[in-house]
Amino acid sequence: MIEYALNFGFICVAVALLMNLWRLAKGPTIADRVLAVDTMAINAIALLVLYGISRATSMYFEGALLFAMFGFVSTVAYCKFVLRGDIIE
Amino acid sequence: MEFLVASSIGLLTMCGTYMLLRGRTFPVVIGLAMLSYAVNVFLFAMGRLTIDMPPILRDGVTEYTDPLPQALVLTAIVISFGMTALIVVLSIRAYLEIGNDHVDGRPEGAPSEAGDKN
Amino acid sequence: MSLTLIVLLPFLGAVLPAVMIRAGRNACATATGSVTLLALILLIAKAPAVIGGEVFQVRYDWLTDLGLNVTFFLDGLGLLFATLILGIGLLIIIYARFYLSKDDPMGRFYVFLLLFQGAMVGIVLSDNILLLLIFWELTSLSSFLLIGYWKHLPEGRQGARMALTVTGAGGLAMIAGMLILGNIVGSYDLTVILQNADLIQASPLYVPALVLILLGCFTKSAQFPFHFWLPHAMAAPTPVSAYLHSATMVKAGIFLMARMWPVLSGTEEWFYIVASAGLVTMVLGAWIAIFKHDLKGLLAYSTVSHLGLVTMLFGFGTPMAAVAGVFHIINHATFKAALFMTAGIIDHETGTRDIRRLGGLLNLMPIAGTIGIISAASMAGIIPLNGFLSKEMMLEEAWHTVWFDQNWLVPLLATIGAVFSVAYSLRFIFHVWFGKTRDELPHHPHDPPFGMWAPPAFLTILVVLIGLFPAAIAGPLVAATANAVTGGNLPEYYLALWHGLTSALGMSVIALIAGALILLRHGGLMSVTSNLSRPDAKAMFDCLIVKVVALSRVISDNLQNGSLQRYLAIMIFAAIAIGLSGFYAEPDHTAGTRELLAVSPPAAIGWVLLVGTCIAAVAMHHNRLLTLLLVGVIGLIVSLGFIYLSAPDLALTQISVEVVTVILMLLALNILPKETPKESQPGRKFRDWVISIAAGLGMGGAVWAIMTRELPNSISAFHLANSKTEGGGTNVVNVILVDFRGFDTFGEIIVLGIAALSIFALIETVTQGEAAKRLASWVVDNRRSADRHPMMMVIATRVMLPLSLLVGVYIFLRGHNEPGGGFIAGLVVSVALVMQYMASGFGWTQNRMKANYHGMIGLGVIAAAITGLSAWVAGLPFLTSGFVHVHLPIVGEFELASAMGFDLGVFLTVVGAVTLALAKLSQVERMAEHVDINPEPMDHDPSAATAKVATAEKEA
Amino acid sequence: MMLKRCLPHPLLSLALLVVWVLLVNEISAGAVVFGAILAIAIPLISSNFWPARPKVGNAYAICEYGLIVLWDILVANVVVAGLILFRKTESLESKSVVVPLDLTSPEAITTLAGTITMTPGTVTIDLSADAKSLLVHCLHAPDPQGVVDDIKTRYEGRLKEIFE
Amino acid sequence: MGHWIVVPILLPAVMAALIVLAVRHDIVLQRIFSITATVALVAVTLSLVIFANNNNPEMYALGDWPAPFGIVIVLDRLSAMMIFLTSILGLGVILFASSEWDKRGQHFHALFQFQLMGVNGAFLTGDVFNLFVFFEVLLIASYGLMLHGAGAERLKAGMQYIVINLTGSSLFLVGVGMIYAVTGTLNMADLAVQVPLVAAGDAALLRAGALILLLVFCVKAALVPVHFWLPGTYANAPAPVAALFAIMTKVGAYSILRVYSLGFGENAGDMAWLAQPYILPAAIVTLAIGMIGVLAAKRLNGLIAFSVIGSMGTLLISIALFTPESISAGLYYLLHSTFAGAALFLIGDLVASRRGQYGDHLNTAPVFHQSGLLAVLFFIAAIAMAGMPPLSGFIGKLLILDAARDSAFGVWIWAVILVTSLMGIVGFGRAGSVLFWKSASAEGVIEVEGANWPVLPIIAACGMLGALVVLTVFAAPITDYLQGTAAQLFDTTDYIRAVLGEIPATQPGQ
Amino acid sequence: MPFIAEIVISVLIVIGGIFLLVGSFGMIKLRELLPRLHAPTKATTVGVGAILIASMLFFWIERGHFTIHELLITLFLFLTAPITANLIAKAYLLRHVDPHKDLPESGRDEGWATFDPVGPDGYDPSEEYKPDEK
Ligand code: NA
Ligand code: NA
Repeated sequence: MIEYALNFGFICVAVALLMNLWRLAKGPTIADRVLAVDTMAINAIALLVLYGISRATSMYFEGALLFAMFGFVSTVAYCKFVLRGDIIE
Repeated sequence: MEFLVASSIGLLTMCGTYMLLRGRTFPVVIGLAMLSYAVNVFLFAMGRLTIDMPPILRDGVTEYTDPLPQALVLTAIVISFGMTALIVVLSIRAYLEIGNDHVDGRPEGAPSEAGDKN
Repeated sequence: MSLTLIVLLPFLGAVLPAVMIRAGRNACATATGSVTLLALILLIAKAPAVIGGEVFQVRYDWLTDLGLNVTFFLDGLGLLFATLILGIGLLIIIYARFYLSKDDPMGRFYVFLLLFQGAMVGIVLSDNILLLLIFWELTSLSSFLLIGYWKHLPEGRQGARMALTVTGAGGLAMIAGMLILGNIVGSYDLTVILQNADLIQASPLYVPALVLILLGCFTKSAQFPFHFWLPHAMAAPTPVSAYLHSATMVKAGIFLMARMWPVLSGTEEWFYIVASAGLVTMVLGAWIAIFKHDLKGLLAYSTVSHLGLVTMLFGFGTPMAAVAGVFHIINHATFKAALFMTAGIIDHETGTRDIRRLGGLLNLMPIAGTIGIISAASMAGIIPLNGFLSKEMMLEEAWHTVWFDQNWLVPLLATIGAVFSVAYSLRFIFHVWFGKTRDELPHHPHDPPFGMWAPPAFLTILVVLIGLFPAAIAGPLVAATANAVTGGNLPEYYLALWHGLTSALGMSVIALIAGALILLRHGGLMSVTSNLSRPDAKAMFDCLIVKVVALSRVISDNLQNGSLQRYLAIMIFAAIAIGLSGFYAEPDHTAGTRELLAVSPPAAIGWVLLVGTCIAAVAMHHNRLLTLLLVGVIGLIVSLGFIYLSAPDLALTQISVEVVTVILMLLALNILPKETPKESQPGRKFRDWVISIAAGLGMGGAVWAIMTRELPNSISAFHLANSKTEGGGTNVVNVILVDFRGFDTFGEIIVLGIAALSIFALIETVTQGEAAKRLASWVVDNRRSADRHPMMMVIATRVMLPLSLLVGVYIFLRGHNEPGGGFIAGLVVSVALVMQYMASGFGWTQNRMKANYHGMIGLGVIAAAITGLSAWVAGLPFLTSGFVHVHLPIVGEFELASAMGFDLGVFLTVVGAVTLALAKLSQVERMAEHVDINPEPMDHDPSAATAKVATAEKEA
Repeated sequence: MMLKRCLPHPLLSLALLVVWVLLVNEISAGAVVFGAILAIAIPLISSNFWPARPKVGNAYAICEYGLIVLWDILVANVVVAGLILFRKTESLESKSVVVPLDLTSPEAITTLAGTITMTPGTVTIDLSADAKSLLVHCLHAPDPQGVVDDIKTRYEGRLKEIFE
Repeated sequence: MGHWIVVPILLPAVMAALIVLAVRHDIVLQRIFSITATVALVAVTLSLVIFANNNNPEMYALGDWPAPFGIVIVLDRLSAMMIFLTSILGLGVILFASSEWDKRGQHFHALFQFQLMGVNGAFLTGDVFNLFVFFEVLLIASYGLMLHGAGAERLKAGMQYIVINLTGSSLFLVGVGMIYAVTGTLNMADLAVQVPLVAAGDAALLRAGALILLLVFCVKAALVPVHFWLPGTYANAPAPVAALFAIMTKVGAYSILRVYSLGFGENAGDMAWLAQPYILPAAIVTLAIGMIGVLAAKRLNGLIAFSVIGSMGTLLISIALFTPESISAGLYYLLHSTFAGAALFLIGDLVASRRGQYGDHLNTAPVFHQSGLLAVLFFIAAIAMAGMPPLSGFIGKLLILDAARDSAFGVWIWAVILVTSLMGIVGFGRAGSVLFWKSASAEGVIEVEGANWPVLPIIAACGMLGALVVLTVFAAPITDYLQGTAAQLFDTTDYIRAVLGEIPATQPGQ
Repeated sequence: MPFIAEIVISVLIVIGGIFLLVGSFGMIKLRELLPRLHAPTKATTVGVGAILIASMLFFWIERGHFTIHELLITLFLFLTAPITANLIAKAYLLRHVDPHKDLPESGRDEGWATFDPVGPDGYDPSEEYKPDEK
């Protein structure tokens, strides 16, 4: 049963990712695009955790953790760029 | 699966090459980045594809994917990161010095300086 | 030994004039003269033995495998030429002391002269044709310096270059010829080659060798059609002309023909090439000489003509003709050197060499006049001077020569040559020394100092003495020389003034009369010939060089047009082409048999995402920020792919690198234009797409072919098997990185370190020049938020710093056994630090940074190196690792591996490099944005305001 | 004094210890000892970046606040999911509201702003320059003042208790 | 030889790190460190050459892992000679730079030492992927050095240089990857064992991979049509760096020689002498293009740069013939052209820096200081580069012509070498005449600040010329060594035995 | 493994999946950035949260070892998501929102931080706002 649930989960995440891509390409504002990428990172984390369950391994946990951390940093960097141009000032 | 990977590598190579052939530094850097994705995955794929056999030794597990290409790709990623950093800074530096970001340091259509250069 | 010394002396002595010039011009000349004199004495000491038939030889091994050795030999031919070179050289040295003016750098002149002399002696004494080639080219080089000695004169420079080009080209052809010759014989030793005439002439390579060697001879000796450079070399100072262009350099070609005569002559090819070239040169040179107004020009073409004469004689291929040739070499050297020196005297005294402006000089300078007239008479072939003797012999030989089945042709042409020769010689005598004295000369001429007229006078005495007593004075030398030239087949002959009424005498008389007639009608002929358009060799040569250079520029500039896009396109095309050519060179293209993996839904979705992102990235690449975002997404998908395909380490590394790259690119993008202009022409786009698609298909095809095949037995089986037991880690990738292939990683961190140092260096210079100006006048190109350090971000990143450090430590420690390691840990920590910079600003963060990034890079490399070197203590190779399992109370058992020390080096280098690069790069931003560094972490700290109020209240 | 020098931020150290245990994913003596070492060392290393020691109130208040927020998140998630899925976008009454603040500590303000964002339906989009009011965007707020009151009573009061 | 084999790599690496760590603010200390280290490097590499001359190849297994599983570095006659050459050249360059150049930017000495490390590593390594790593080390150090001191022209040229080489690095990975994918090994000696055993169905992939790798080496070696990076890079690099780069092209040539004689040489079955049909024609064209460039040059640095291309053409012609004679001839020419190119760049810089605003433009300018001395140096270097006697260039060309005699391309090779020699003579003659003679017809004297007697640079330039003299005078012992080297390259058994122990039987091992 | 646990885990996964989907769907459906900003919070909180709890339960019950590190990801997300949303919103405000017309007054002397720096060089109301499409 978990397997079915996982497949459902995979499909949800996959469709979500495609929707994110759509938003990323469509925009219209740069803020929309950054939001789309940020959400992609969130979805990717979910994907990794789901994959970890399906493979019954915690090997991918660090991946998820780093996705969380670095997804945040790059989103912040993009926003800071839009806001101030200079991201380290 | 193999087809997906092969076509992805091909696509990345194609897009990277196209960007690499543009006339401005920024797309060239982007092109190089895309090319290095392609090449890294290419090198990785030299160990063939496997699913869920990471080369982390576990008791009772005997089948692992080929770890060597992974190690090579890691080295390649780090090196290309260093290279990218340098070329990014160079493109700023050149832009500031020359006043445009054309890869040849002159806007398209401007007369060739090849003669003077040599 | 002394033979070697004869060659070496001029080279070694070449240092002397450069040093002695400080002691004055006389000392300089004396030193130079002594060198030559010493060499001459050494030579003459051997003369009796050589004339007696002895051959001296000396050999030092140099490059035996190639057959290039330092071997010299002295036979009659060598003796004759060496004597001429050193003897006339000595006279020239004396003459030049008085000829050169105070402004001329005399030391340099003598240095060049001695170098040249050494090279010439080297040619004539070499017993190895490769060694001979070396000296041969050295004469080209040193004569280049001598001809261009007066470097302020454009004629001098051009003449020098022309001489170098023509003789250099000939020399190169000769290299080929000599190599062929040496290969036919199996030795490059002349003495060996000279004994293998049959072998050489029977070889199919004889003709190419002959032609190539003759090209060298003809160019050097100014034979038609390479005669044109010689007159232009006359821009050199007269001592140079007298030396190089009468006695020595131009005789080098003649020498070589004489030297090779025993093995190369006697064939049809030799006869038709050499004799014809000589004949044509003789007649043509003499004809042109008649109409030269420049004294040295006249003498130059006369030289061309006489060289043609000798060449023709050697070309006849008969021993008797060879004897005549040898004899004429001696005679020509004496009278022509004397004539050149006389011309120099005239130029020196009158300030002009234009025959039209000269006349009646005999009265003003009787000594020089006597010398000049006698020498010129010898040149004309007038009895009883030495020129007459050898010309008679030449005419005699010509009389017997059948050319293209015509027995009258050569005698006729030889006579015509003699006629012209008489004409210009008489012109030299009558138009210069006799006739009306001119008043409008730049200087008032009188006889020069003794030192200047003595050398030509000495030669003129020889001219007369040889003429009168040929057998006594020149006989032994001629015999010895001719014996060497003919390879011992010396015919019966005797040198004498009178041979009776021979056909040759008749031709001589005709020549004298006709020559005089021509001189009488000179004015008329002059106007006729000046209306004829003669091909101007110099103009043609210059035009050729200009055209060649222009063509080179067209080729070079069109290939090397400065366009990176073209270079890359060519390179990528080449890669595709060479890859495909290799692939299709093999016959077997069977498809692989490896079982393929099934496509899972997440994988398919990932693929769709990747395709979509790639297309979007290219389609929208004009918007740079968007491109960057899209490329970031590609990185994300690739990382996910790595995880899916069993490569967690790769995924972690990829995602960490990704974010640092993004930060870096954003820093860059703030300075760079935000848009890429649409400037590619459709044709260019089409080309690029074709190349790109080919590249994509190639890569995709290759990887498909590989992935569908089985993996061969790989060395990685060893890694899997030994990772835990020998390497002490279960993460095989990490063990490979820090242990099995730690040396790669050592190099890799150095790459990172260098990148950071280079970035630092590159930005350090931004404060100078154009870049600083641009930064100073930078205009912020879009709207800026007022909020420099948003409070929420400051607080959140402050919390994240210790957390990230903890994660960094975690990733570092587990790397040996689980995904992670020093590199990823380093990036995590760097990013945590960079986040502080981003949130709280550069000023605040930098003030709180204790670490020195430069130092960290150095320390990291050294830490890795020391870890590796510690194995030396145990006598093991660099980077040999060790590990122990430690058991501590409470903590339990854990492993300590030396590889961790190495990984620590990696970690330090990464942190140092990343933070150094990013922090330094941000310096450019601050210069551009013109904002001050904000030392506060937040723009406005609400608690600080409250605190202030509270303190104020308390104080109140 | 010694303790203060070695443990400049005890709460942070505790948090780090917990995080370490979470990271190594096992509760063992070894993990705790090593975690404790790091929990002391890291704040010392990074103490430069923690200029002031934020005041943090009692554990009970923190727990209570956490549970309330969690519950709100759960409830609001369902509500907002409903809005997204079943409401026509035109009929959503999106607007920005201003929440004046009594909090003064930056940590407290940040926590409040974060809470507002994490509970679906509201997003903190800006602060006033003097950090005395929050600009909050509501996805669907027929009663803006109700939202402001909710925030002030449910969250701000408790945060004031914790941080000040 | 034990640990000494790895010293040429470690010594500069550690020295560079120390310079960065300890003395980066003190230029004098940096010079002392840097020069001392380079002198020590010369001593070490010299003793390695002596060792290699008397012994079979020796392996050093890093990390004590048996080959082919770990990385090995191998000292044989070729690698010993190349590192010795590098250190001698390095000494000249660092002396030259230590008078003034090293102050024009940051980190010159550290980058320089790293550069030596990279080059030495590339010469010593016996592992294909490790070769990639050292390529990257030497490349990135060269980027830093090339951009040293910045300036618009240099930045433009640097951009092209770096982009092309980054593309090249990508191709390197593709090539190495394909070779690994088919043979399962990265060790060069093991490769030599595995290549003949590759299944017929995999041969096409192996060949394609090996050829792509060849192209990468050709980029480094500046072979037509992938030579375009060189003129701009060399002409615009700081002079001592350009001089140091004389060894960079040789790294490409070395790699071709090493990989395609060991892995794809005589014993490679179907793959034997894989590289030859590609590089021989390319090398001939390269020589022609280089010398056309020499004729076309309007600036001295461009002229020198194109002459370097020409010399690479000559060198690769002889390598591409792949006979023992041609390879020893080529190696002799390699030694020669390295020093000749370096000498020319150093002397060219001394000239240009004294010509003030005229710089290295080949146009008439007034007399400059020390033009007499510089004319002599230039003349000597130019005749060496043009291959005129009596210096090593001539001997090198003779050796190559002699070795090319029996080639199917012999006539072409002879013709092109001889004709291009003439072009070289004309080109250098024109340049020298303009720089040193024509100046006499212009008014005045150029005064440039600080153009006094630069002792170290002159010593360095004379040292490079001195090396040419040594090559000439001691041609016999040197060619003896080189013949031994070529023989070693042809009989690969010693090398393979040194790395793998006993040569494995025909079964694919491990 | 108890059936009930299996059901719980499956339900959690399904819930997580649905909320992830809703989050991204909202981003597609909603018309402007500010409303869109609300959607991903579902993914971050309940979406990822439910899946993480499922993972913890799965490893605990199914594999028998107690894993807690999933909490760390939740912690991280809770810490970072508000910052991200705040910055994205600010970026949007700066480029596309007129602080005078479209935003309520801050009720303080100073305006909103994105537009109004603290101190004397504050925002000049006379300066007309121009939307910037870059
Ligand atoms: Na690494
Ligand atoms: Na919310």
